[in-house]
Amino acid sequence: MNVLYFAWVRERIGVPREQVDSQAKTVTDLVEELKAREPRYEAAFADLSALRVAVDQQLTDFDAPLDGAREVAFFPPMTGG
Amino acid sequence: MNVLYFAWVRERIGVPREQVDSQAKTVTDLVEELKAREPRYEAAFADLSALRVAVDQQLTDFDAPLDGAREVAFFPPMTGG
Amino acid sequence: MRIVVQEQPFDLGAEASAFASGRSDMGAVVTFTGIVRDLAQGDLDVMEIEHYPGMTEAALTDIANQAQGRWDLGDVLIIHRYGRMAPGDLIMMVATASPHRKDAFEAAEFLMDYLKSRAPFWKKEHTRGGASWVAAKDEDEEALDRW
Amino acid sequence: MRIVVQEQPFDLGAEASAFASGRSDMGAVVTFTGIVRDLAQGDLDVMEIEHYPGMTEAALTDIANQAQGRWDLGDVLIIHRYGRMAPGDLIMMVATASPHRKDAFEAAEFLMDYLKSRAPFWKKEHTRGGASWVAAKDEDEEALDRW
Repeated sequence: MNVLYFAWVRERIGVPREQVDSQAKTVTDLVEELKAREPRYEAAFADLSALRVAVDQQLTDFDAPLDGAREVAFFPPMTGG
Repeated sequence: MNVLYFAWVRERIGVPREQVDSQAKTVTDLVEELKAREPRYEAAFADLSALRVAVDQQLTDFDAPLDGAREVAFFPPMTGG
Repeated sequence: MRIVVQEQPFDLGAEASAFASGRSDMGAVVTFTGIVRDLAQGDLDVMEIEHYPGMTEAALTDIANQAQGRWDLGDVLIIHRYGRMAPGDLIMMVATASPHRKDAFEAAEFLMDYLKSRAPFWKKEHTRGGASWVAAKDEDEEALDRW
Repeated sequence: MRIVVQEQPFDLGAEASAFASGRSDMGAVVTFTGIVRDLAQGDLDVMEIEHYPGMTEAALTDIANQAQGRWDLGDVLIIHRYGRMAPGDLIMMVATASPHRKDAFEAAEFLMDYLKSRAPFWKKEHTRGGASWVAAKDEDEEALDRW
């Protein structure tokens, strides 16, 4: 699936998007897989309460299932307007 | 003093303003003097709850004193905006 | 603060644009525009607005001063027309600028609520069937209670 | 309904004027405009706004649809920029048209509250001293509770 990062999450991980092969069942599972990879993921996902997630461009929770998901995005709370 | 009429009060009385010599102490006294004059005043002032009054261009009540007042205006509730 | 009472039309676009420009100290601008509505029957020909010259300007200035006392406002604009207008014509506008969106919104609503019931304007609707003065609405008077 | 997400500046005057014109069925138009504020220190050079192409448009459309479901609205406009802006530049605007001023005001406030915390935009402030992401405010999240 495509994994996207925005704002300081993007800066900490160092790329705006990447293709990830994963069998993760939920967003939390995916986060754990990523954190196990490299310290930069560990740093970006250190405090999940400071993050938001969208699956297929819909805001959702970290316990959301990933069955059939094509795009998962991680970012800080939004500051538009 | 100058007495001004607006909207349907003006239409019922037939003039937009007139000079009135009066010793009325309050707005209510002035209204009673006017009502005693002619039926058109009686008609205009029949229901005071449907009227508003300003003394010297300040909204006020019918029991307001008229000492030194130069301008009294009668009109229906406002409908601006 | 700018208060304008005039018979001729005003240019909403130019006013809104000028009001919002150069405000790097104000993050939020709210405008309200009142437009002549056609009646349900669709036969309004002319909306005529009468006002009380002198008192109108004083009442609008007083309302704007009250708003500036209650909210953190950088600027206030009120424009209100009188005379004869057609359906779709702009009757009036208010604009508020504030560092905070909540203040800009609340102040604009306050201005409108007071202006509706406390500024000396009266509307008369002219239709094919005749002319009649618009009655004040209880809900407009009640709207003042929240301030 | 019109939803615009673009990098280039927009013309508030032209947009407000076009939005309010020809609306003899709508008596009330409210606009909100967001402007880049300089920081207290007065040293903001650039406000940079990042967004999530695709999701942004979907989120704004969803917010506008919710507003149209909850209030009596004739039309809704949302314009939001991304990219680099200077203090005083216009960031975004919303506009609502309704037969009733209360609906126009409430819907515009609702749009702003949701847009602030639920549309995928992120602000970064560039100053002489460096650059930092703007933190979300608790009060913006709490503002959603009233709807």
